[in-house]
Amino acid sequence: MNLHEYQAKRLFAEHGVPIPQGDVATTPAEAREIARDLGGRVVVKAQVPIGGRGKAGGIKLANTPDEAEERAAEILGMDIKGFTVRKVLIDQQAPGGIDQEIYLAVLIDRAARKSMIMGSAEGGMDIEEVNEKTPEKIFKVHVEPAVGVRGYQSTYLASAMNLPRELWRDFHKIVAGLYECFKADDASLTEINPLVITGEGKLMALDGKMTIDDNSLYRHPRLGEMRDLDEETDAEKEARLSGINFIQLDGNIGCMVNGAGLAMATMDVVKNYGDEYGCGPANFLDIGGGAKAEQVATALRLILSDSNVEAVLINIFGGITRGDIVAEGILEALNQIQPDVPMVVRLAGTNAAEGRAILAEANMETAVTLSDAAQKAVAAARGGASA
Amino acid sequence: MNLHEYQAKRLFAEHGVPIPQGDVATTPAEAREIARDLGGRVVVKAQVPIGGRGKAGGIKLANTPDEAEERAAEILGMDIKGFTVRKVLIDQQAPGGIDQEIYLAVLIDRAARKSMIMGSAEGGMDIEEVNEKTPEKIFKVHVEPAVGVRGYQSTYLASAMNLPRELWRDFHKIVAGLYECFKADDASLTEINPLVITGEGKLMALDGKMTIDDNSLYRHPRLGEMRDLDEETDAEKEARLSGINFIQLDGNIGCMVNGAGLAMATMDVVKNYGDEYGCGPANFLDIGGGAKAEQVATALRLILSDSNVEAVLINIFGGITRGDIVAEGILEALNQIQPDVPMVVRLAGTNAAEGRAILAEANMETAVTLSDAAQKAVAAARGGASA
Amino acid sequence: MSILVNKDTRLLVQGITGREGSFHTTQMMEYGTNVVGGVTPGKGGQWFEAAGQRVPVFDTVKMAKEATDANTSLIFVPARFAVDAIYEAADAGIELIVCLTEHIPVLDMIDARAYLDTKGINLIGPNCPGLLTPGEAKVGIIPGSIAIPGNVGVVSKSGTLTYEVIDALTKMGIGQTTCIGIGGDPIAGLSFIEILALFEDDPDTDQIVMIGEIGGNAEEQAAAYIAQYVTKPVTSFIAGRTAPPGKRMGHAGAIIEGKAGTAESKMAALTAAGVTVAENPDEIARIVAERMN
Amino acid sequence: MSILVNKDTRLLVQGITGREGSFHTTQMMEYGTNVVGGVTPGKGGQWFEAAGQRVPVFDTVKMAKEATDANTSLIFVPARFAVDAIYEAADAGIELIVCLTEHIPVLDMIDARAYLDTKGINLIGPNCPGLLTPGEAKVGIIPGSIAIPGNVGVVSKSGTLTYEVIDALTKMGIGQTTCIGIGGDPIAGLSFIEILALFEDDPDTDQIVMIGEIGGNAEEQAAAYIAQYVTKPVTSFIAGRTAPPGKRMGHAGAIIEGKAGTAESKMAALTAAGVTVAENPDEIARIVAERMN
Repeated sequence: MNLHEYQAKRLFAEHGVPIPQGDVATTPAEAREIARDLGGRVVVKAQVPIGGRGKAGGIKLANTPDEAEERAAEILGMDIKGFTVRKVLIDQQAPGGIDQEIYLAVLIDRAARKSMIMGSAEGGMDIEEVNEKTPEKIFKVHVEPAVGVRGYQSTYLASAMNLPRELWRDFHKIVAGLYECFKADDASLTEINPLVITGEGKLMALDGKMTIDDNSLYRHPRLGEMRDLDEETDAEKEARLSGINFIQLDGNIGCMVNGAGLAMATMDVVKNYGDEYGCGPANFLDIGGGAKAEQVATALRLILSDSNVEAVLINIFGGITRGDIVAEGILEALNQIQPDVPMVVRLAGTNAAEGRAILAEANMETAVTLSDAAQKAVAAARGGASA
Repeated sequence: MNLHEYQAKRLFAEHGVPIPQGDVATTPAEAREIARDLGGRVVVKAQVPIGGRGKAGGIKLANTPDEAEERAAEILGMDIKGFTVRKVLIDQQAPGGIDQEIYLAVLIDRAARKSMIMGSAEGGMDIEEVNEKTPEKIFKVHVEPAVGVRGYQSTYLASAMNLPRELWRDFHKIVAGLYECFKADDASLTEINPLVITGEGKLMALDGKMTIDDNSLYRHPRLGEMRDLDEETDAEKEARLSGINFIQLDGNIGCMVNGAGLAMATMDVVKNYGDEYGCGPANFLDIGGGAKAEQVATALRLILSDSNVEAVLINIFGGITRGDIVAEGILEALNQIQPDVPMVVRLAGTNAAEGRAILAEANMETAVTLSDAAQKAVAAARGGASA
Repeated sequence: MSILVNKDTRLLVQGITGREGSFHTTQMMEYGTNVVGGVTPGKGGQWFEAAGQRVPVFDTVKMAKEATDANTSLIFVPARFAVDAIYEAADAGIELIVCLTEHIPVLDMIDARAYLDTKGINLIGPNCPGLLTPGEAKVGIIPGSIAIPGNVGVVSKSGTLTYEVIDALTKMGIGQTTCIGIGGDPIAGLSFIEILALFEDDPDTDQIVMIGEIGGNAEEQAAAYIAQYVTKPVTSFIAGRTAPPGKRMGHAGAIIEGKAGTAESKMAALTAAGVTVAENPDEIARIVAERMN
Repeated sequence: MSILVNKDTRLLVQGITGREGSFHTTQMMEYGTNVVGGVTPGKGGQWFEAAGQRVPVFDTVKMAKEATDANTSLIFVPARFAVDAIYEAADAGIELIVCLTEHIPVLDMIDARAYLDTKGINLIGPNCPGLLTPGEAKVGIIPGSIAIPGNVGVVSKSGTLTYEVIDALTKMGIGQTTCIGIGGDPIAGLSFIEILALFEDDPDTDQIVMIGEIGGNAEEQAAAYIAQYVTKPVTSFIAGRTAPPGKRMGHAGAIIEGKAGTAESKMAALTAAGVTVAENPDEIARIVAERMN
């Protein structure tokens, strides 16, 4: 789960990371009021959980409350990479201006199996670009699980990044705070870009990004409440609530599969056979184990809520659950939903033949291999398109 | 630093350990008032940092506020193993009486180099006695530093101690809380004896004992403030404040030594040669490095504040600091203090001969070996006793 | 022969009395796995009965280990208790821990894996289907009916996709030494490399099938390892070529982050290491079969 | 020959610019110890000058290690920063860490020692005088002037009591291979047993002197080890026979708790293991000398 900038920064601040004074507005009038209360010059920032807001025109300066209102009016309602801006953050500008921009983040290094702190004096820009062009300007330290962040690690980063020595102590507090926040809130990323040295010679986190591990939300109820429901489609929400893994894509063949790996493989095979005809997977969908009628019905509704879908491929491997039971569940669900696009069902595994027989008897199109199923689904979609 | 029972229990309670309602009184009238506010029957408990209070008559039951006042009057001012009772804890008696007494503690297992949780269903009595007679009734689990206390560890203890299953969850909270308290406050011991099952079927910590690691007090200012200054002699306090390690013993030969190991060895040798004449060390005293005039003077004052002292043995190994410098410091200090008991100085190490020459010139009795010094000190003490 | 689990496996099931735990323990006992006991805190002293046998239930793994001398433990407990269960098995001296539980927070797994490493204990999973040595031991939920003994080692991050491959091999008469799902979480126990090393050393394994997916760089690391140390032929498939960056495909680890973790990178690395990479998963059995001749 | 420190020691001093650190670094350099650099955060780029040489100061041990290839680090920093300094040296790949700092909280040392053990790094101390291999390297504060090269290994929990014994040996013309103060804290680095094993293996060490004190059971463990593994003669003294129970005699570890940790128990165990236990410390040199003949 990605937090908004203002949420991330507030969490950082709980662990002693200095952030600009500011507040969130949902209307231009509110923006004006906040700017007036803050006094001085502000920056108006679109709150969408995606990078590249600046380039998209989602971040603008304002010298007066009037200007803040105008800029907020411009930004609110904008579409940035598919996200509608519903909130803007009004922050005080860095006091005395910005002398230097630094990059600082805590993330998980899967290869090392540790958390990692990453710093660069080349802040403010896309860190992946820095990493590609001048990797020697990025410094990394790993956090030993049994040890935590230690003073010498931030000293190393500060020394390597050549930060002014008089700021090392404050920098250590920010590094320790950012890691504490990462750890306390089960983040997979806490990032400050830029961490600036203000004209007054202080460190301040001007931007913030934070990703929370969904699996940890049971122990962080208040973080769960930070989820921005506006950023979720109705289908995604329904999927989340019914425990189905569902991700909308832009193809025309709906896929319903049990198991994430098999779901990805099914998408790949659909694309393999469909690409030359402009066909591809419309979604990733893992219905989990069992494939009971109710789950299948919910999954079908999710898939069909996308009007681009021209055919549906159901691919179920019967393991512990027998194929004939699965087939009956599918028929029951189809009976409920009555879909108006062609369906191809591929059953494999335990009692697959029996299952396919049940489906064939109900006039369903079935397949034995995954390749066969994908080819049939592509044909059905093309038939549907030309129909 | 040993805490009082009431201090220990309050700290336990901060970590979710259930304790009886109660408060501390320094006068019988206060005791009456507390008992009245608590209602019902109470127990009046002497607050001295030493075991065996019950046998010494320092713990008494009271059924009414009047009785509480009487019992408090009896206990306040008592001497228990050298400690004058200045405070009593007035606790509610366990609701419904006591069904079972359990022992539970967290301590440091030096041999395993880990913290250890120890539990026994034989609570209420001296655990060392249980350990000697029926060691199989004590159950132990070690806490892995990188892991902390886990549910399965308290499950093991509860199962091994045969606690009622309906209390396992509460027992786990108490185990976890007691360890948390141990860790958070840098204790070397947190002990509940007894942890009782009340007549109402609840777990409750009736007594509490806690020892804090003195070396950690810099990061626990509030614990440092809990030190009971009444429990310290003036000499011990002066020693603590001047960074001298000083422990009063009951012999007649004062010892001033640089280094804790050498100080113990000096005491041992004094006893070796003096025992047959009724002479022994009057104290442990490590003046630390250097032996500068001011430290020596303070140490001498501490030693001479004990009227039993009939001779003083100064034993200094000159290592980095040269023996002649040490000798001059000693003479300067003696000049300030003008002690009226005989003194023997033994210097060894770098420039020891030069140092001894300086002292001999000032008519001090000197010695070359530690055995020689101890024998001279014993002779001096005996001479002093017969003078 | 086989790797990790076999006739000598003395299996303990943590969470044996739960719904999933009891169902799958029954399946394992029916398969012939040597289940020696189970653990459910507060249910010590009960018995678990299945397949005409009964095994004791204990309050803790320590007690179970002392009574049964179990060497392997299978964890079937909910996510919020699963990490404790891993530590418990480790502290009790279990040698191989298999954790099926999904949705364990990743920072918990970082700590747990680091701890297990200091003790030299092997973990499979979490969020995995477990292991199956056909005809000897089923430790997990891989359906016993789809596998037969043979000479192909199968290792995979996936569940049902693996079953597909096993099923296809079996249908062509090709049996398996051991089939292992290592799980698709970002931080897990034994990785491809460690399993590849075991298969390489297993005299009965002649070929290896390795099924990867997007996310992380375990497949690239495996490719480097194969190039240097693995002499047996390896056939592979990487799921997720059509997955867009930044979207998590079910498994917590299956996500393309920036330029890292793409299927292309993994396929290229494997191909360069001499691995045959199938375009579709149903090609795998055919490739393996061709190699048999 | 010698153990742990010698001519190949490449020493780093953490806290080199502090009062104690600079004084003793000067002493070590004058003694001829190969000091290759120092660390003080915020003073990287400066130089430390003594004994007609100068060595660089770095901000971190990592940087110092990279520049100087130090293999040993001596810690001279205040108690509240000392544990960080130990972790820093360990993480930078230092092989032997010597920590002189006293008053480190014991729970910090439990964590630190457990961590060092997982990395296989040796620690001496804390709260110790360090090591001295006469004529080769002085790593700590044991006065160089009182020792001469020879064939007796000395290990002790104490500081000045050890100097006494070394001084007495030297005065009788008996030299030392290496003298080591392991410190008197409850939880420390290398213990008697590990040092005894090193002396046993050192071909130039012919006799061992071991000075213990009340508290803990390290001396009893050492006795058991000696009985089984040490063939060289050991002479011992245990300080604290007159110490009353429950009172800490200076060292954080020197305390008799209940019935554990008494001098009697330690002396009995050592005697039973064939160790000659001296009544007074000034007997030790005489006993060792007699054995020379």
